[in-house]
Order: sequence, then structure tokens, then C-alpha cells
Amino acid sequence: MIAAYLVLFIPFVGIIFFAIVGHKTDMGKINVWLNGICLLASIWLAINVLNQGTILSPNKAFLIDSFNVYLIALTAFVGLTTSIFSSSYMAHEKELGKLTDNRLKLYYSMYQGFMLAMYMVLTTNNMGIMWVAMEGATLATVLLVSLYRTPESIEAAWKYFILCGVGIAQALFGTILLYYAAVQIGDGENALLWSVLYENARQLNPEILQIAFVFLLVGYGTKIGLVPLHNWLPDAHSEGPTPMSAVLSGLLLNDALYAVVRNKMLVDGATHNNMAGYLMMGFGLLSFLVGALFLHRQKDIKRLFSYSSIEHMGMMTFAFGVGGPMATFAALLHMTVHSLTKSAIFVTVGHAAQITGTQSMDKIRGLIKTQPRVGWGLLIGTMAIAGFPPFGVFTSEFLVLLATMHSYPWLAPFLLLGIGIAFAGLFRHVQSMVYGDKPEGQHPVKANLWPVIIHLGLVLWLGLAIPGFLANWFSQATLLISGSTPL
Amino acid sequence: MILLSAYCAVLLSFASGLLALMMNQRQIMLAMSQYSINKFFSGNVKCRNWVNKSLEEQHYPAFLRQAVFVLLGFSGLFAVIAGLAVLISNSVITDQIALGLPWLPWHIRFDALSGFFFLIIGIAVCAVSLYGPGYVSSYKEKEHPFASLGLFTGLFVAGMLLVLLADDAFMFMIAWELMSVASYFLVAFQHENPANRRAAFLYLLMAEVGALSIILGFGVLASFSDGFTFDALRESKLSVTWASIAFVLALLGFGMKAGIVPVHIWLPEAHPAAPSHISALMSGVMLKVALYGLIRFSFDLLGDIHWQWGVALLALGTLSALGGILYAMMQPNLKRLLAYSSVENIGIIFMVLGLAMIFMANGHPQLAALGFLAALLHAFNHALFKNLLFLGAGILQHQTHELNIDMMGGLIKKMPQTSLLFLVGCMSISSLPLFNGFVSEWLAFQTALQVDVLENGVLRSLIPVAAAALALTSALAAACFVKVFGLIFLGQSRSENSENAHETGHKGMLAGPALLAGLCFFIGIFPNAIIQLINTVSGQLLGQTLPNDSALDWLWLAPVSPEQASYSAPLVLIGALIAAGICYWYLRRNPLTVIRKAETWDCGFGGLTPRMQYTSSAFTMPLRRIFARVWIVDEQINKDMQGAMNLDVAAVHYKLQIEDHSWPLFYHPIARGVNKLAKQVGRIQTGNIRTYLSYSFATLLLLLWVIS
Amino acid sequence: MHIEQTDFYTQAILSMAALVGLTSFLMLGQSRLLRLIFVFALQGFLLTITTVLAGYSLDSHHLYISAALTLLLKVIFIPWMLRREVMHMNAQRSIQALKNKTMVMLGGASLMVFSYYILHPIVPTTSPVMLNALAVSLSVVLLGMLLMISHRQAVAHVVGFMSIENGLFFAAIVATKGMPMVVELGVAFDVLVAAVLFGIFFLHIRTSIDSLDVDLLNRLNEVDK
Amino acid sequence: MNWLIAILQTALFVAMAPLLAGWLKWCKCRLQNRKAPSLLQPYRDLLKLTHKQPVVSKQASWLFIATPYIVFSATVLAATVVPLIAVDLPTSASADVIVMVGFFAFARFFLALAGLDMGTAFGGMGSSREMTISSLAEPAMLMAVFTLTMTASTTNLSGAIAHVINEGMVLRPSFVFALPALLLVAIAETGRIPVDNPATHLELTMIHEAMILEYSGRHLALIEWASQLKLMLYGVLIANIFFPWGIAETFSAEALGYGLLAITGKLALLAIVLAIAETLFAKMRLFRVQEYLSFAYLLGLLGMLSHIILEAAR
Repeated sequence: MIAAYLVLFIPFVGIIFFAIVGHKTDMGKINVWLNGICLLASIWLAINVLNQGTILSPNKAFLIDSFNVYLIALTAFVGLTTSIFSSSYMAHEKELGKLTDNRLKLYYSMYQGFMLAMYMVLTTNNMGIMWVAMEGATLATVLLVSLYRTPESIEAAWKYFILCGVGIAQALFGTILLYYAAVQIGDGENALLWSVLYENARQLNPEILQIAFVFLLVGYGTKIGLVPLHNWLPDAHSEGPTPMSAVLSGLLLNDALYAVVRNKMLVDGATHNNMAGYLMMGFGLLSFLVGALFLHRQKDIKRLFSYSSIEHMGMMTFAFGVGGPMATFAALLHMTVHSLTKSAIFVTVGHAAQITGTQSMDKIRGLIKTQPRVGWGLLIGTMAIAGFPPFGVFTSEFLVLLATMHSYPWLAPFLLLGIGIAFAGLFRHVQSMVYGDKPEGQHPVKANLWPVIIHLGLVLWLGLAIPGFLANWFSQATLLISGSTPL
Repeated sequence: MILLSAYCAVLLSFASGLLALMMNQRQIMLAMSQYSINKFFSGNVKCRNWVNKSLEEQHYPAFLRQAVFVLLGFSGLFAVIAGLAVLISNSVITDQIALGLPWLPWHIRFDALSGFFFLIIGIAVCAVSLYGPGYVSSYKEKEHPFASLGLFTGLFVAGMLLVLLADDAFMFMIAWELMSVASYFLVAFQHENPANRRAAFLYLLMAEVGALSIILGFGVLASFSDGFTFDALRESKLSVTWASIAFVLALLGFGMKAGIVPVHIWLPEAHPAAPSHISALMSGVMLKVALYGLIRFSFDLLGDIHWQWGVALLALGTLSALGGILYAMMQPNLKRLLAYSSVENIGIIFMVLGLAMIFMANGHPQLAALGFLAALLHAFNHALFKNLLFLGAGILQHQTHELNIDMMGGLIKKMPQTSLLFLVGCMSISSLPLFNGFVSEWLAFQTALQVDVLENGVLRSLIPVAAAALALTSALAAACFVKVFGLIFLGQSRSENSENAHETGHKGMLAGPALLAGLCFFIGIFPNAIIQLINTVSGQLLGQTLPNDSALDWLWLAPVSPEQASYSAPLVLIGALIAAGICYWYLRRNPLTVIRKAETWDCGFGGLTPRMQYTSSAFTMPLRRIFARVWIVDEQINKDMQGAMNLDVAAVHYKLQIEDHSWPLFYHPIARGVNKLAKQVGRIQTGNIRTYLSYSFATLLLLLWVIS
Repeated sequence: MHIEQTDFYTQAILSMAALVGLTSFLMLGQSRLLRLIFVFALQGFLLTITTVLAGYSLDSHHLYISAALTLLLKVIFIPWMLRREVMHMNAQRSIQALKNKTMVMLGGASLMVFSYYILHPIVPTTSPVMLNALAVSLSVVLLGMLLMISHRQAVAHVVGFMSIENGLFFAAIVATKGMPMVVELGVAFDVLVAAVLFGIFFLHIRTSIDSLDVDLLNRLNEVDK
Repeated sequence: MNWLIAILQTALFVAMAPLLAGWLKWCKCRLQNRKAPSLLQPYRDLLKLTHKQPVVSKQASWLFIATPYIVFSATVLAATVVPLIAVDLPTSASADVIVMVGFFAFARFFLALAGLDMGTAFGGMGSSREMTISSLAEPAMLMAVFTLTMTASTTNLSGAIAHVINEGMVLRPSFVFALPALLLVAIAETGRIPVDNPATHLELTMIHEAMILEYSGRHLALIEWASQLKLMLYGVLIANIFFPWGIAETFSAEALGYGLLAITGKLALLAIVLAIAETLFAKMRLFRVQEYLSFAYLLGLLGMLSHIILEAAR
């Protein structure tokens, strides 16, 4: 349990620390160190959970089970690698004089704040606190989106703030309804505790839960970026500093989805029709296809990949909606590989943008000739995200596809259509950026590409062979969510 | 043991790829070699010197290239050994590798079919690895890093071999995509040329679409069975409808890779873009892997064949064969021409495979075996001579820096060995007797002529038409390759480059093609050597071998029965030699009649200039007029007038553009549709926050209304 | 059962619900910013009273704390901040032409009905006061969104946002006798931070487009002109 | 014994070919009221050419010199396949009718290359036209031949002919189509009027002649001989497939004698028919040849279909 507290405590310290001295020179390093310790703590936590199963903190405030523990580890990991990237990135930005000291303070402390919120969402046992933490994540990142203070960034931040705020308010209403249904059977204080709710999910009033789930889905769905609630996402991703985009895509969306899935488990327990599943499938498929189509029209490189995030979140939502062991397994796997790959891509994208000094894709050319590592990183990352084997994304998409063929064969063609369109949309842009002769005035920048290499390496590994403990982990989570396991 | 050598083939190709990555890591190599020497042969001074010398700054790149290709060659060698071994021992070996999904390790199965294609790949790879070092030496390390070329070549070969080994859908797809992606990088290798980039993108896009439809095909099978192993899929019992759906999906997917009309368009774009030895592998071998996939899927997994599928294959094959050769005829670019001719040959293979299916479905397994034999044999032959021709094209490009056959000419004197090898390739591909192309075509005709046994009147009248189309195809192919050889090697040089061209200095660049040419001739004379092997394949797959293998001795080829048809290439060869020898001896005995050399008769006008010769477009003009509908021909003749009244012609400009019908028919509409759809969707993102709010508002209300 | 048969607390709660709903309607119809803010403050005040009532009648003391928080935040701080903004922009007199006001009002009314219709299935499991409270708060939430959709000033958006929060609060207090304390505090904290952020954003928006009309924030779109 | 007879027959084939050409020319002259050269004139020409010193362009490569030998021996090989006076020869088992077509293709391939070797406009023109026409003619020919082979259910020529004889006098609708088809193809392939005019001296109308313009001396002799042989081959094919009667089925002396007489008579008649046709028709424009050949192709196809539908119907 100490591990969990540690994971929560370190970022908290980080917030205060950076708020004071965040502008000093090698704060990036310290940021890396903090995240590194968090990672170690989370690994420790994961090992505990692996050994002794679900952990419930004495005061029932925190609950670590096989579902969220691997998300915690993933969060810590991506947080670490992104902070590695951000230290060099931010240094470069500061050289360009884009940032003042206060902004740097803000940046680093909010980075930690965001991590704290993420850990909170994952570890808490209380649905209400989960909501609070989710809102907290929005509040922490909203100022980072407008970090550069350009009109666009402010507009993006405002939209992000209002839309997510309204959405999250709906989620709160859903939570209240949930609580309302819970107090009818349980005592007031503990009624919102996940552990309690999950045990007596059967007695909860199905009608209320259905309504509650709609609110929760629309609310958290706004954060997941489900079409048509996604509109804030591309703006926020494209205007903020790139490390922010990386963690937004890699972590925030995942955690929102995590929240939805938690609630789905409750609703499925209470109502015996598959309403929640159908809603999620509908949203997922819609987001998948629309996101794929959006890819074709992009001009800004970061918008491009944010739309691809929408598309992939749609895929995961769909998979969770399909339910069943294989689809759930696939969805969990997809969560992992997507956030790894996507954050890696954003790292390369950030460097590409720094190399060329622009984000508009028709000015970025010949990356491979300018700085081969960045070019290859972007190309291979795109390969991975487009679902080419032997990368892990392919594995999960393959499984989703076959699960769909089993349960809803008539939906499979749509999935394939989406994959095809998305692939074309990504590549028609990316290929012309990485290949070709290098234009005038493109110079290599100082870049630390270890995050990319590590992430893509992991994704490759997951695609070739899923290591035993991870598979075991996934299957436990699958058991938890879908009630049976593919193994 | 057999499996071991198969694994060796795969691993070695991987190794060659990884070794290529060391191109820029000379220091590491140096350190490693020093360490190993000190550890193992510390006494041996000679080898130490050798290593140090080869690792010196100036020698290092050449040495590494050599090493990479040597590894690749060994992988090819092992592939050949494994293939032959499994074919001769007529065995089926299965295995599992602890990779892939936790509940689905990679299943390996190495049977006669895989073995046969292993053989094909192995031979091709051997030839390429002989040829490669010379060819790649011309690349500048700066623009075209050998590291990526070698790496992806290795991965490409490994991917193809793994496809053949795969015994479950998951591994199959991984290997398949590995093959596609690696070859994509190879096509995009010379990416400073926009056309190549476009070609690469098109190639990858179509590969992806094909792969998706293959996955869907597997999905259909899998949803009728438990698990994705091929054994499970074999067990799956499908209704005719679902089976046909699965077959159509597979046909689309594999056909896209094999390049049958109308999904062939990536092929003439991509193959010329890649380096020549890669185009050789792609055109000669990768298409065969697609063929393997189709055979595996339809004959092995789906099991019971329906004659409608055969008809579909027959029709598509005929279309591809005719279309391919007619388009090939019109290409001035040598490699594009060869690529289109691959479309033609794949078409022929599909035709014969379709015949095999029809016979199979109508309960004539023996004739099915015959068709199967013809198809596989033609696949084998095509791999040989298409590789040969692409490698030859590579030499030409290497020596003349040209690919446009209107810019060459007269090379037979400047490059005698190359011209001889290329001649062999041309003769085989235009299926002349004594060469391997003819044998498979002969068998194809024999198969088609067995139509009498069928009940169905439609088929009985359809198949002969297809046979006629096949005849037309082969005649056109002959015409096409007369043009190719004639314009490239004969006549007078049409350009500066070909004027100054000379034979290549690298022995390897000749050795590779020579190997293939020798095989072409050998198979042409002793086809039974390979037919015996294919017999085991059809024995395992169809449970049926040729009607009378008894007639298969080294001398006679009588697939059905000696009464019905027989062909003995050795006797023909002997006869030809006798006849030629006699008249040669008779005519040359008179010493007075030695040949006198003189200028060519120029009809009394001044000297003959190269520009008086027939060009490619002139040569094919009659056919272009006859089959005018087949192409989208854009022919422009502009005259520059001058002089008084501006009446006399100063210069004539001739422009000829040949376009493929399938673009405006299929592809442009799809592209337009997607863009239009994306445009519509783009309207969601209005930028006005109140609109966004109303979206979420409406969604909420809608959902509430839905669930209430 | 009829209202006269219920106890005083229920009647009070119901009338509070009615008043809160009314204020939402007033806000929706309001076109002058200052009045809008005033009505918003009024709603906050009603919310405070309700909280106190609930706290008193259920003597659950932590409700007093949340009442205090509400008073501070929703009645004093936020309205003051917004008012300062408006003065700053001297937009207090700006009558924003609310397009087809009647339609909006009708929409609002139908939303009220809709929320009753939605919550109808839960009647058997609950008392009418709960039902009414939930329905009213749901409609307050929806009306808040409608307000944001129909008004163009950023200020109006903030008001709408906060009134949504009010609706949630109302539901939390009445229907479920207040959420657990931790949640209450967390929510209050979030609201505070949100309010501060709004303040910051007004500054930035004004500097960037020197107006608070959100329709001018449409640089980031993907409709080809 | 069999092999001996086969070789003898081939020799006879080669020997008789110029005679047929002479006879054809004789008939034509007679029909055109010209004084005819003697029947042996072709032999004299060949002999003379073999004693001339061949002139070869400096431009020429080894291929140009090798071609005549290749063409000649390929044609001779084709001759070994076709039964002239007797059926079931061992040689015809070594190569069936498809291979025979292959031999022709082989010869044509090299002839066309030789035409291109000099790099003159005429050579290119000749080979381009030759390849065009042949690529249209070959399928038509195969169609016609397949009709026969499917009737006899063998592609072995002597086997097929034997089959036709043994069936005796059967009226086959398919042959009604196949015979004219084969005739048309034969005319096209052997370069006779109306497709090509072997006697022309106007280069622009040449097809076959344009390819061999550069040849002289023994090379020319070989090519000429080969084309005479080809003419004879087609003649024999038509005669023995459609009117096989008289051909020897045993290798007894008198049977062979009869066979010889029979074939001589048939060829003589055929030549007369051809001569008449050549006198009546004029050479047609190059781009009408396609219509001519597609007509032949159509006939062949009809023949095959009528065989399948009318004769072998189940």
C-alpha cells in the first residue's frame, strides 16, 4: 500500500517544488527523476498486486486491482519517457525565447499536477473522487494548452475548458444518480465506494443506472474524444506544447475510457440488457470512421495525429462495447500499445516541428535526409499506429476484428473500411514529409530519441510475443471486466 | 533436420539484414572482431591480418556488402535444400514457436507446397545474391544508404519464407505484412524521385487493402471454427455462400498482391521504382507467394472447390493475360514492360489454376492434378525467366544508365554475354520450344484440351475460348519480346550512352543471370526433373498425382497418355542439331564462299542513321491500330512550319501517351469519393463553440430519449 | 399524494425547486448581462437556503459547510468577478439580440417536460419529492446548457456553466442528502479553481480578440471557405 | 526401320518442297497466260545461291548469320512431325501439333530479330508486320487444329490422322469451318496473295521479303528453302487432315507407294486451287489483314464450338 501512497505523494511534492523553482536550468532532469521514482514505485505496486491480488487501502479510499494497476504502471512509464523528451524540448523552446520563467514554473508544476490527477483517477476507490480528479486533470492541463499565449492557443484552451467542463458536469450528474441509486441500498458515506458498489451491483436500480450511464458516457466520452463530443481534442492537441499533446493522447484519454469502463461494469451488473455495450459500440464505430475520414484533410501535423487518437479511442470503445473475453483483451492491449506508440509519435513530431520551425505539413519535407533518426522514427511510428505487423497495434486490431466477426459479423466491414481509410489518410501526409530531398533551411536539432526507440521497441515486442506476466495481467483484467478469460 | 535448414534460411536472411545495419558501425565491428580473434584464433596471424585489412576504412563498405550478400546467398541455398528435401522425402513437418499470442503460439507447417515455393524463392535469392554486390556498388552511400537497402532486403526475404511456413492465420498475416512493408521500403528506396514516392504509396495502400480483405477472409473461416490455426480452419464447415464469400475475399486479397487485372495497377508503378535486383525478387518471387496464398487458402483450407470459383479464376486470368501483354507491348520503359508481362504470366497461371479447380469440382482429380502441375510449373518458370530478365535490365541500366528501350540499340556487340543471357530469357518468356516457358504452356494447352470430359455445356464451350486467348497471348508475347531484344541489342546505337556502353566488369552480375539462364534451358530440355517434384505437391494437396507418372522418364513428357500427347525435348534438340549441322557442313565446305563484309545497302541515299530505325512505338503501331480500344491512347503529332507561306515542315514532334483503363474506371472515382466524404465530414468542425455545445446537448437528449 | 399531506420540509424543498427552476428560466430569457449575473447570484442564494434547510432538517452538519462554501463561491465571489469583468468591458448595457427568444423559451419549457419524462421510470422506486428534485435539477442542467448555446458572451457562458453546477448541487443535496464530504470538498475546490481560471481567461481573450464574444473564437476550424 | 522411314520421309519432304513451289509458279503463269519456267527452276535457284559468295553488312551480328540455319532446321523439324506418306511415325511422337506451331514460332522469332539486326527501316518494318500478322494467325491456326485434335482426342498428328481414317467417311460440321480457317491461315502464314506478295519488288508493301532484304548467297538459299518447306507443310497438313485417304498405315512398300502418289496428287490439286485464288484476288491493304485473320479466327472458333456442341454433346 505504501507504494500507492508513494505514487500519489511524489507528484504532489513535485507540484509545490516546481511551483517555486521550476524556472531553474536543469529542472527537466529533476522532472525526469521524479517520474522515474514514480515508475519504480508503480512497478513495486504492480508486483504487490501480482503477488497478493487486489489491494484495498485500510480507509477504503484506494483500490488497486489488476485492471488499474497496469494502467498505473503504463501512466508512470509514459510519464517518465515523455518527461525525458520534454526536458530537451523545453530547453530548446527556452532557447528560442518562447517561454518566460513563470511559464516554465507553470509547465513543470502542472506536469506533475496532471500526473497526480491521473494517478488519483486510477487509484481512487471512490467514484466521486474519480470525478474530482478527472476535472482536476482538465484544470491542470488547460493552462498548459494556452502556454504560448497565441490567439489560437487561447481559443483552443477556452474550448477545451468549456467543453470538457460541461461534459464533466454531466458526468457528475451521472455520478449523483449513481449515488442516489446506491444510497437506496447502502449507507451514505461508503455508497460511492467502488468496492461496495461492485459487490451489490445486482441490487442497484437498473432504470436509474441506465440514465446515469448515459450521463457518464456523454461526460467522460467528451474527454475520451468520442465523436461528436470530440471537437476540443484536435485544437487542444495542436496548440499546446508537444509533450502535453503526448501525455494527453497517451494518458488522459485512456483514463477517461477507464472511468467509462468502470461504470459500464456496474451497469452491466445491474441491467441485464446490453444497453451500455450497444451505446459504446455505436459511439466507438462512429468515432472510428469519422476520425479516419478527418485524417485526410489535415494540414497541421499535430492535428493529424490527434485525429488518429480519436480514431483509436473509438476502436477501443468499440471493443469494450463488444465485450467478451477476446474483445476486452484486445481493448486492453490496444490501450497499452496505442498510448506507447502515440506518445512516441508525438515525440518525433515535436522534433520534426522544431527542425522545420513549423507545424504545417506541406512545409515539412525530407526529414530522413535532414535528421534520419527523426524521419525513421516518424515513419516507423506511423507504420505501427496504422496497424502494420509485427507491431502490437496490429495484434489488437486483429483480435478486435475477429471478435467482431464472431459476434457482429456485419460490423466487420466497417472496421476494415475505417482501418483502410485511416491508413491512407495518415500515409498520404507522412510519406511526403519523411521522404524526398531536404528543403533549404532545415537543420538537425539536439534530440533525445531514446523514448521513441524504447516505446517502439516495446510495441514491437508486444506484437511479436506478449510476455507471460503481461498476458496473465491482461487476462486477469479481462476476467474482471468481462467475466471470463481468453486463455 | 529439414525444418532446421528451413529455419536456417529464415534466420540467415534476418542476419544479413541486421549485418547491413552495421554499415555505419565500423568501430563496433572492429572491436568485436578483435575480441573474437584474441579469444579464439589468437595464434592465427593470417586471419588476423585478413580481418584487419578487410575492416580498414576504404575496404570496409565493399567487404560488408560482400558479407551481407553472402549471408543472403546462404539463406537462399538453405531454402533450396529444405525445399528439395521436403519434396523428395514427401513429408509434412509441423512445429510451434513460442511467439505470438499467449493462447496462440506461432504454428509452423512445412509441407510439399511450402517446399516447392521455398525452392522457387531459394533459387531466386541465390541468383540475386550473386548479382547484388556488383549492382549495389554503384549507389552512393550518402544518398542511398546501403544499411536500409540491405536491412529491408533481408526482412523481405525472411517475410516471404515465413509466409510459407505459417500454419495459423495470425502468423500468416504477420509474415505477409512483413513482406509487404519491407518491400514498400525497398520501393521507396530511391525516394528523391516523386514518381517513386507515389508508386510506393500506391503499393503500400493496395497491399494494406489486400491484407485487410485476406484477414476478413480468414475471419469468415474462423467464425465457423474454433481458433485460428490452419488445422482448425480446415475443420470449419461452411455453407456454399459463406465459402464463396471467403473465397472472393481471398481472391481479392491475394489477387491484389499477385497483380491480376483490374487490381494490378500498383505493379507497373512499383516494380520499376525498386532497385533491379529487388524488382526481380518482387516480380519473380513475391507474386508467387501471393499465388501460394491463394492455393493454400482455396485448395487446402476451404477444401471442397466449387466450379464457379474456377470460372472466376479462368475469366480473371484470361483478362489479365491479354491485358498484361497488350499493355506491356506499349511500354517504352523496359522495367515497366517487364512488370506488365508479369501481369500476363500471372494471368496464365490463374487461368490454368482455374481449369484445375473446374476439373476438381467436376470430379476429375487427375485432370485437376494436370492443371495444377501446369500452373505450378509455369509459376516456377516465370520465376526463373522473369528474374533473369529483370537482372538483365539491371545490368543494362547499370551500364547504359537508361531504361528507355528507344535509347538503346546495338548492344549485342558491346555486351555479348549479357545479350546472350537476355536472349535466353526472351526466348523462354515467349515460350519457344527447347525452353522452359514452352513446356508449361504446352501443359496448359493439354489441360484445356481435356475439356471433353466435362458435362456442363457452358464450360465445354468456355474453356476452348480461353485456350484461344492463351494462344493469342503467347503469340503477342513473342512479338513483344522480339521488339524488346531487337530494339535493345540489335541495330545501331540510338543514344550516346548505349554508344559508349560496355560489358559489365563484375563477374557476379553475369553469374547470377547465367545460373537462371542455365536453369531455363535445363528445365526446357528435362522438364520431368521438376515435374516429379510438383507431383508430390499435388499428391499431398489434391490426393492425386498425374494420370500416368509411369510415362515420366527422363526422355518423354506424356502427361495424360502417350497416345494422347507426348513431347520429347531431348529428341527435338538432337534433331535440330543434326539438321543445322548437316546444312552448315554442306554449305561451308566451299572455300570460295567465305562471307564478305560490306556496308549496309542504303538505297543509294547518304549513310543510314540510327534515327531511321524502327522505334518501339513504330514497331507496335500495327497492333496499336488493331487493338485500339484496349488502351487510352493519346497520340499527338505537331509540325513546326517555316519558310514562305509557312508551308514547308521544319520539324515534326511526335508524342504518344498510353494510359491504363482501370484508373478512370475504378481508382479515380474511389479517391474522389473519399475526398468528398472527408470534405463533408470536415463541416462538423465549424470552430464555433456554441455549435460544439449544441452537439453534446443534442447527443445527451438523443441518448436519454433512446434509453427511456 | 397531494402536497398538503406532506411535511413542511418537503413543501419547502418543492417550492425551492420551483424557485430554482424559475431562476434558470429567468436567466435563459435574460439578455442584459448585469441582470443575468444578478439572477445567477439569486439562484446561488436559493441553493444556499436549500442546503441549510436540508442540513437543518436532516441534521447532517457537513451540509452547513457546503452551504457556506456555496454562499462564498456562487453568491459572492463569482458574481463579483463577473460583474467586474462586465464593468471592465463596459458591456453592462449591451443588449445582446437573442435570436428567436420565444423559440428558446419554448425549448426551455419542453426541456422541463422532457426531464420529467426521462425520470419517469424511476417513480416506483422513489418518493415524489425526490422525483421532483431530480427532475428540476436535471432541467436546470439542461437549461444551463441551452443558455450557453443561445448566448454569445463569454460571461453568459460562465454563468451557464455555473448554473449547471448549481443544478448538480441541488440534486446532490435534495435527492441524496448531500454527497460524501470528500466529494463535496473536491467539487467545491474544482469550482473555485474553475472560477479563477475563468478570470484568467477573460483577460487573455480580451487581449487576443478585445471582445468577449465567443463567436469570434473560430480560427481553428476545418470548413473550407 | 520406323526411324529410317521417318527420316526418309523427312528427306522427301525437304526434297519435294521446291518442286511444289515450282509447280505452283507454273500453274500461276499458265493461268496468267505467261510462259512458265520449268518445274525445276527453284532447284536451280537454290543451287546457284549456294555457290554465290554471301555479302553481310558490317552492322550485322552473329545472330544475323545464325538465323538462316536456325530457321531452316526449325522448319525441317516441323516437317518431321507431319505425316507425309505414312502415319504413326516415331518422330511424330516426339513432338505434337502444338510443338509444331512452336517450331514455326521459333523460326519466326529469329527471322524477325534478323530483320531488326541491320538497323534499317525496311527490316524493322518487315519484322513488325510479320510479328503482327503471325500473332493474329497463330491463335486462328490453333483453333482450327484443336478442332481436329479434340475430335481425335489426341494432339499427336499422325495419331489424329489415323483416327480420321479409321472413322471412315464422316461428315463433320466442325471440319466445314475448320478447313477454310486453316486455308486462310496457311495463306497468311506462307505469305501468299492476298496477304503478302512473294514476288513483289516494292519494299513498302513487303512483309516477309522486307525482313530478308539483306540476305544473300547461301543464307538466302536456306531461307527461301525454308519458306518453300513451310508452304509444303501447310499443304500437307490440309491435305492429310481433311482428306487423309490414301496415306499409308503400314510400312509395306506398296502402301508407301500409294501414299506417295496420293499426297502428290492432293498437293498438285491444292496448288492449282491456290494458284487460281492468287490469280483472282489482289493483295489487300495491310490493315485489312486483321479483318481477314479475325475471320479465320472466327471460323476456327465456330469449328471448335460446333464440335463441342453438335458432335460431342452429352
